[in-house]
Amino acid sequence: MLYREAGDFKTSYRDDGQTFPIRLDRWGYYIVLAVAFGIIPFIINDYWASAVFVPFLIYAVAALGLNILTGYAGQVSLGTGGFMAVGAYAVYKLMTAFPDVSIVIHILLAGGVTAIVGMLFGLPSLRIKGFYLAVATLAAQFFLVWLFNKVPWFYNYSASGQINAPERTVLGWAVTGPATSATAKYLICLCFVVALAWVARNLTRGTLGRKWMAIRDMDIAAEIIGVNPLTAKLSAFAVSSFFIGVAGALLFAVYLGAAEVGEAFGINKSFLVLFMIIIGGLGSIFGAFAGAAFMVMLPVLLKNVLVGSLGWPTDLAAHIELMIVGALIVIFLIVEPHGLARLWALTKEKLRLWPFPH
Amino acid sequence: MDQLVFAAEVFLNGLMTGVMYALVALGFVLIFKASGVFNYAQGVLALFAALTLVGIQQGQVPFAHLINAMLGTHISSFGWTVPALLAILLTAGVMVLLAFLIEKLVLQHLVGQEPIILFMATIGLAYFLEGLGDVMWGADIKTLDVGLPQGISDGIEAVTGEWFGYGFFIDRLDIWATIIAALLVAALVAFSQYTKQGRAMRAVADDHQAALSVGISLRFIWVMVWSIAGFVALVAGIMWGTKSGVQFSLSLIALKALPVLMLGGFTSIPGAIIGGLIIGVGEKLFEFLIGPMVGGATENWFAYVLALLFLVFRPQGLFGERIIERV
Amino acid sequence: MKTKLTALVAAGMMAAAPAMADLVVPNLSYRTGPYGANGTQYADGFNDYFALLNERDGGIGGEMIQVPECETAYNTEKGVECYESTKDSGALVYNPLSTGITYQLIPKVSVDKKVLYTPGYGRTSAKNGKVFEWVFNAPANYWDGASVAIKYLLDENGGDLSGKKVALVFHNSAYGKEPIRTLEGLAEKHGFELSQIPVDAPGQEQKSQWLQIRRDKPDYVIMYGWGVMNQAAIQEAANIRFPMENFIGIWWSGSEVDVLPVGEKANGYKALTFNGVGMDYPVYDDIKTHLIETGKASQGGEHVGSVLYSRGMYAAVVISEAIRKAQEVAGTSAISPEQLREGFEQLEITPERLAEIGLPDFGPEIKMSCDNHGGSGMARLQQWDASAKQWNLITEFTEPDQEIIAPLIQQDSEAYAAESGITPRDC
Amino acid sequence: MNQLATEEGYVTADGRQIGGTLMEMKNITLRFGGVVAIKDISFDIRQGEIRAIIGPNGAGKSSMLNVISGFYVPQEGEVWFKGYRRGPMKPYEVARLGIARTFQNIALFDGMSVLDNIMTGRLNRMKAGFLSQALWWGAAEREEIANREQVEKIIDFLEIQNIRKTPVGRLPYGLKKRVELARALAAEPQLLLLDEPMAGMNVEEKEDMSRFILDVNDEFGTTIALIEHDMGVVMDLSDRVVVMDYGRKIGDGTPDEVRNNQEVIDAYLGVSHD
Repeated sequence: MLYREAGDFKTSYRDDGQTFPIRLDRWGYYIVLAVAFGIIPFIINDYWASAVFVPFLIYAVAALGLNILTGYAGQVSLGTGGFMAVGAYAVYKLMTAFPDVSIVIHILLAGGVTAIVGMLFGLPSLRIKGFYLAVATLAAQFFLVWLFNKVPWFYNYSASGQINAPERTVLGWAVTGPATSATAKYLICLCFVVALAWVARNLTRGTLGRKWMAIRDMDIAAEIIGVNPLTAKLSAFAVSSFFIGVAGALLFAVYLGAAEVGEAFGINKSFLVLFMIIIGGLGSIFGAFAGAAFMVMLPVLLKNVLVGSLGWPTDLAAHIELMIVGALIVIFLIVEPHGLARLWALTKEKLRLWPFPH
Repeated sequence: MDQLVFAAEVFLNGLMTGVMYALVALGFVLIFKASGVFNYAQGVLALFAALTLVGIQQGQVPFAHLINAMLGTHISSFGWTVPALLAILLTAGVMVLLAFLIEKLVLQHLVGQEPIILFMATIGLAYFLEGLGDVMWGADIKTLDVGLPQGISDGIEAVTGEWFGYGFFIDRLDIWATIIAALLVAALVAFSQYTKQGRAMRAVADDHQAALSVGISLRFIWVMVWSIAGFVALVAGIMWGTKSGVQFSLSLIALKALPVLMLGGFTSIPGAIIGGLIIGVGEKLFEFLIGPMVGGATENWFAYVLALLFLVFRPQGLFGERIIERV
Repeated sequence: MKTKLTALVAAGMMAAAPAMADLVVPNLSYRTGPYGANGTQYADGFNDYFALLNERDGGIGGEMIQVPECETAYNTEKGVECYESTKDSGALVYNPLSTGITYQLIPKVSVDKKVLYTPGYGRTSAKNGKVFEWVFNAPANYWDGASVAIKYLLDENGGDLSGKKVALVFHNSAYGKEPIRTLEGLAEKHGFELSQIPVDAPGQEQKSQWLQIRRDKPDYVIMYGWGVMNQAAIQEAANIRFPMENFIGIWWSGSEVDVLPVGEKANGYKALTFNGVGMDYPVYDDIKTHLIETGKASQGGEHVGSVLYSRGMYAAVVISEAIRKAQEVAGTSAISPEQLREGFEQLEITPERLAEIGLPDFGPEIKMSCDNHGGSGMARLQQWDASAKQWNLITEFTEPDQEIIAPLIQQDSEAYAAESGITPRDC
Repeated sequence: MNQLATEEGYVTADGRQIGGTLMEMKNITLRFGGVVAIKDISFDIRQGEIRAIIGPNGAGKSSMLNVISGFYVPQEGEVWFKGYRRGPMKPYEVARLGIARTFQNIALFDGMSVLDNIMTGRLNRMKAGFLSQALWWGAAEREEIANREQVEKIIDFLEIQNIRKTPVGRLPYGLKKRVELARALAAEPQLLLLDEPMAGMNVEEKEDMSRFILDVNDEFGTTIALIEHDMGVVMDLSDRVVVMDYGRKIGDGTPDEVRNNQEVIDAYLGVSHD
């Protein structure tokens, strides 16, 4: 009843083009922001931060990035893990080489480095399409992991090849290193997520976004109406890799604190983030968040229910968890191949018409 | 001179490894050709097949661990062993059943979806089967022995030793794998050329719509193709399982087959075989020649980079159909 | 409806917490994933020993021990989640059996004040208690292992390895790369030639590596592997007919699961170990009566007596002894992690004590102190008898070459201290 | 009755002034492997006129349109546009010269709304920098609003206001064709190419489309080249007609001239070619 657009007239194109044209949505958005910034930081503890919120926020950034490439520009990539590794190692090198520069700048620069690497590995997309491209991006995945494992310069010649994040502060608060509080971890990730989601929204609603989507929907037609496929695809790779690089930098510096490339940034990461955007919804900002939330929370939830509440042996629970995750993915695809975002949109559409069925 | 002899040995071993890769790639191609599905679960199918084979052979009780956990019992084995050949046949039966279930429960509901959705569904399937395999048969490492020989072939070592002054190492398992792969491909070709079902399969691969309009049941074809792919997975599972035991990592051989697919094209059986050979030889020779200079362990990425470079110059792969762009 | 669902989800996200009064020793295990087959046996041994103490003795010092298990799948992120979900429930000590997870936890435990016990794995330089206050890795570490292996080879060759070729086949990860510096130092000292042969995870395809070994004909091969890599390597070694008695694995490359699949041809393969193997220990009688027969053994006790089971049990033995010591020092049975740390630093496990708990000669003598968190570093060799399907101990506990290792540990721990801004404490 | 041929242009039957040459095709030959799709064809398109290319199936009309739009590069012959010879160009470069087109099998971007689809027509006019776009500040926002105003004019003109926000994938065929026309118009092209604009439409839709084409030509002065199957429509719409058959040009002139051309009649009545 309350959810209506009637009476909510737009008097300018500016209003019409805004992110949440329906008033109630706008309020919802402000409430979420208020809770995220005003309430959660005060009640969060280490467990909630480490098990749920921080990974969710970081993966949301990665999913936003991959969604730009795959969901908006239509280029399937399985190199996400490798690109996250670029971000992680870039931020590590920067942190240790210039300890006096702010970590925020380092993280952004790490994103920039990843953008360049991403463009490089995006070049084949001009010739290779579809699954061939997806498999081709695995070349980036495996090569980058090998490179970071092999060249000691990347891990400052440490004995084991592990990288450790030293302590860095923002406004006097430690955001990396062991002494970081749950609140600080959460807040720094939240700031990055909010800023980057806003940038992603801006880019996808404007000229660049239309170019990407045109290439995705029909590349030949896009080229004929004047889209240069080279710049469109490479810009998608660059922007996407920037996001993924930032996510990798946050994952290493803020969340894990220590990382080893093969373990932390292996092929499983690539698949995980791909799952997120498909379950969440391709080509949707909300979908990136929904997918990240789903894939981060589901295993924790299942584990707690199966082991914690039902008292099953952990191995059995882990195996059954695999089965449930797999089955859920299949069921999801059968029920709603366009992901949680579409499900959400359909619900809203129904609400808008409620109580009239059509 | 020594280098050359060594390189020749590496080359031969690369060919043999290539056959092993091709075995996995073959399963992908079969399914992709007939149903347009990029079946990521092929590697897990191989693992599942191998687990089932060992389980049947050793008379394991399926789901023993689950039953024990729920009922507090202590069952593990029926106490019998099944001869290898019979076990293989039974496992093939299980794979057919699995194909039927996959079609019934998954694919049937996804007809007409975009390829990426189908691809994702197979990833979900892979997770499910991995969990199922573990729950059914347990996660411990199992030894698979169906009587295939392993180890250096003395004959070849002696002969090459006489010729070059250095006896080549050729694994007898690899020789068997090559023979079996050849037989398998011959059987597949014969099947698709000379049987009614095979012809129907080819018709579907050529044109779904046209095949449907002449009364071929797509569902039957899908079940059949997945069964055959399941059987190919079983063969691959036997080979790889004999080589390095049956355990979780067996499913990761799928990753070795992907560059083969890129190179050979997703739709070509000869492509899978030639692609496998090129990748096998390429990565072994690269590791031999360049590996020592860059610190080794290049094999994981080299195959992909080779395939990538190749694709940049020939986007449709070795034997893939040429893409003509139209407006 | 929506709020109900949210509440349900929120409730599900909360980990179930054990009752606070007991001694909590979480078992961060992995029974799934690429290394699940190895992790399962270790976790069983770890669980069973504590279960035995509970059943037979009513815990330690009258306090029952709780061992909540959490599956990490050898994945660092899940490891962190497991750590966070258990740490507030009074957990005393962690033993994640993963070098990757250990590296994650090292900085965290010093903030949260938890003990991290990593026998035979983890960060080698954690032996330096001045820098790593909360981490213990007795009785031996990766570098000790490399040194003991070389010492054994020296003995075999009458004390002279000059001109010999030794190849290191290693898991191409942080773990596998650990022994390289030690071996390089030893190579220089003893004049043997070291070649490095990395194997990428998971490592079921090692043909290139073993063709190289066949061409180069090293006199000895040392392996640092884990999971399927072990058996694939032993299989390939058998395939090229590399003499098994010249092939030595680190303790993580020497369990039944590594050799059994290879069958007869694995006969003679050697591996390091720092714990005893087999069923010839009195403690197993107790395990049989108190656990197996009552159905309380982990997984029905199917792995009892295996190498990895024994090692998991050994870790539990050391932890329980440290708890005992801590109770004694603190004068209370309900100890805190800080008190447990004290217990570890004053821990002394003598051969007599081992015999007393039914495990004579099961492990080396351990004596820790404020600056030595790694014990003596002693290890011994075992050899696989394929026909009897059992491991036999073939040497006594051997001291590693501290002359090489000590400076390396000093150097690496100081580098860590500088990087993390830690001032080493005085001992 | 011959109005053709002065360089200054000519006046059509309904009294419109047609300008000089906008595009000229000189001796175009296009081959696919061994198949000759277009054989030595020359013709011109003049400023402001509606030029049709007709012919039976397989005559090479679509290939000709693809040559004009730069998607195919002919093996022989010259393409002149606005007085310059056009070398081999990428399709998107051709678009930037001021040539827009529609497609026979509708090439809309199905995942986007009608409005976004039409906005893509103006992509080449949007110049805001990356940073401005990312922050949605300054040039990007101004540009978006300015171009949106233009697009709204076209939406009004083509009477598709009520489907503005609908995803294109959900539209019926006739409307899709109209949206495609809108997208092409949004680019404000000098030359508009229409590939069978009325294929598959019913009579009513055809009438609508014809009206839009005439209005576009009339109101914006856009030069239009179109391919069409339906002879009746073509004859009513166009000022001059090129007739192709088997890759050759068999007629060129006003609709009346073409209608009386014996070769054209034969081609359409299906006189055998051997």
